[in-house]
Amino acid sequence: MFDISEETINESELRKNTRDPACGGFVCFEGWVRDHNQGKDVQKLAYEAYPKLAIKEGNRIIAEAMEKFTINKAICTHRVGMLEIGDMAVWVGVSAAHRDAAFQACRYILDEVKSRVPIWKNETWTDGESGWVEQE
Amino acid sequence: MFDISEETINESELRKNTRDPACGGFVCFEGWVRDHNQGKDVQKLAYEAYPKLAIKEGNRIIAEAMEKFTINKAICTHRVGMLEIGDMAVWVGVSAAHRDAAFQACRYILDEVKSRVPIWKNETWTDGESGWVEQE
Amino acid sequence: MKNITILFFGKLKETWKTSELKQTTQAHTIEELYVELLKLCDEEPHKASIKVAINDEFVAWDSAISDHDTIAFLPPASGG
Amino acid sequence: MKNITILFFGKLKETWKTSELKQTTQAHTIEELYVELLKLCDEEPHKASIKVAINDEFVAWDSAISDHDTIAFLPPASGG
Repeated sequence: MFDISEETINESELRKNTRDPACGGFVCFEGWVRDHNQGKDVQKLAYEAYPKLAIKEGNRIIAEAMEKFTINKAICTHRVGMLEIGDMAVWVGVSAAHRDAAFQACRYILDEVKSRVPIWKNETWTDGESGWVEQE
Repeated sequence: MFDISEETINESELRKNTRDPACGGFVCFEGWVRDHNQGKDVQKLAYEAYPKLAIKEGNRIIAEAMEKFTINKAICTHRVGMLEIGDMAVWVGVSAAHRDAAFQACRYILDEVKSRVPIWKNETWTDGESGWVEQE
Repeated sequence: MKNITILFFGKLKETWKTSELKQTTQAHTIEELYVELLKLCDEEPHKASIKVAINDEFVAWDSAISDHDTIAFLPPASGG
Repeated sequence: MKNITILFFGKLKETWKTSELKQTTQAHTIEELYVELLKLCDEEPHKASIKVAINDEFVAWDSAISDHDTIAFLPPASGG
């Protein structure tokens, strides 16, 4: 399941919903707001989403991952709104019988979400300027 | 840091020590005892280690990962002794500025630990028999 | 004539200086609508990188526009 | 003559029916010691898959044995 959240990402809840000890393996990724990006000092940032389309596209990606890889559960949540340095921006977790599938699916979901889900990052730098961030 | 543990793996403690929100990304892997393996129904299992050599070799692997990949922190703990179905057998966590390095290092540490660290699995199957498990 | 709603996201909000437009258009496709909209902005955006949606679904540039549609122009995603 | 301690791990404990042996040996290398030890087991193990250690460090099969060394024979790891 894919979701966007305007509140702090509740990763212990997400972990509880994704982990499945009957499975054998669990891989998760957490992405945090760094204090620098593309050579600039970041003070804070905002993620803007096109919510309905973001949730549809995110769930399409999860469905693709379930299809492509032999996995049991996959969950991804992306934060939107104003974030401070150190806040969690994205969380991806996958449970699977084998580690290969768990790693590959987690990576696939993260990469596809970053490139396809309509969410945009607007950084405010320490010099007071702000701007929309192009993909790295 | 690599360690072996005769007690339940305290993953919240390990996460706390590995995660570093200044880093940008965190990847972790959890491996649990499954109720089946290589076509047999598993009731429980025991991991036996050569402790001194296991800790040396595990820390060598962590050092290699720090060298090979641009990562900030890497921790791995492997459980030894008697484990029940659903118990955590191994935990690997990596923090890094970029997701690529975090995924690759986590995978590297897991694969190398499984193949190089002197730990052996003895399974007890539901038919009452038990035996040493060869690598998959 | 069709009455439509146009949504701009990310840096395209700056290009068109708005996030939402209510518009009456004769355009048959998003392609034609885009050409109309170019008159409203000072600097032409990099069209090849823009994705378009109708009523909350990604569609092709040559998709037909219907009365009361919501058309969205999306710059490349930069989440994660 | 050297007095050494020999450790067996995993399934090699079953091969030699013990996890630890105190032995007196004339062997100069682990290779030679291994040949001596084969007399104690019914079935020859798959030598190519065995790793050897002296005093808690992996070493090569042709490594020299010294008095009071602890020699370990390790089957392939199966952790994780």
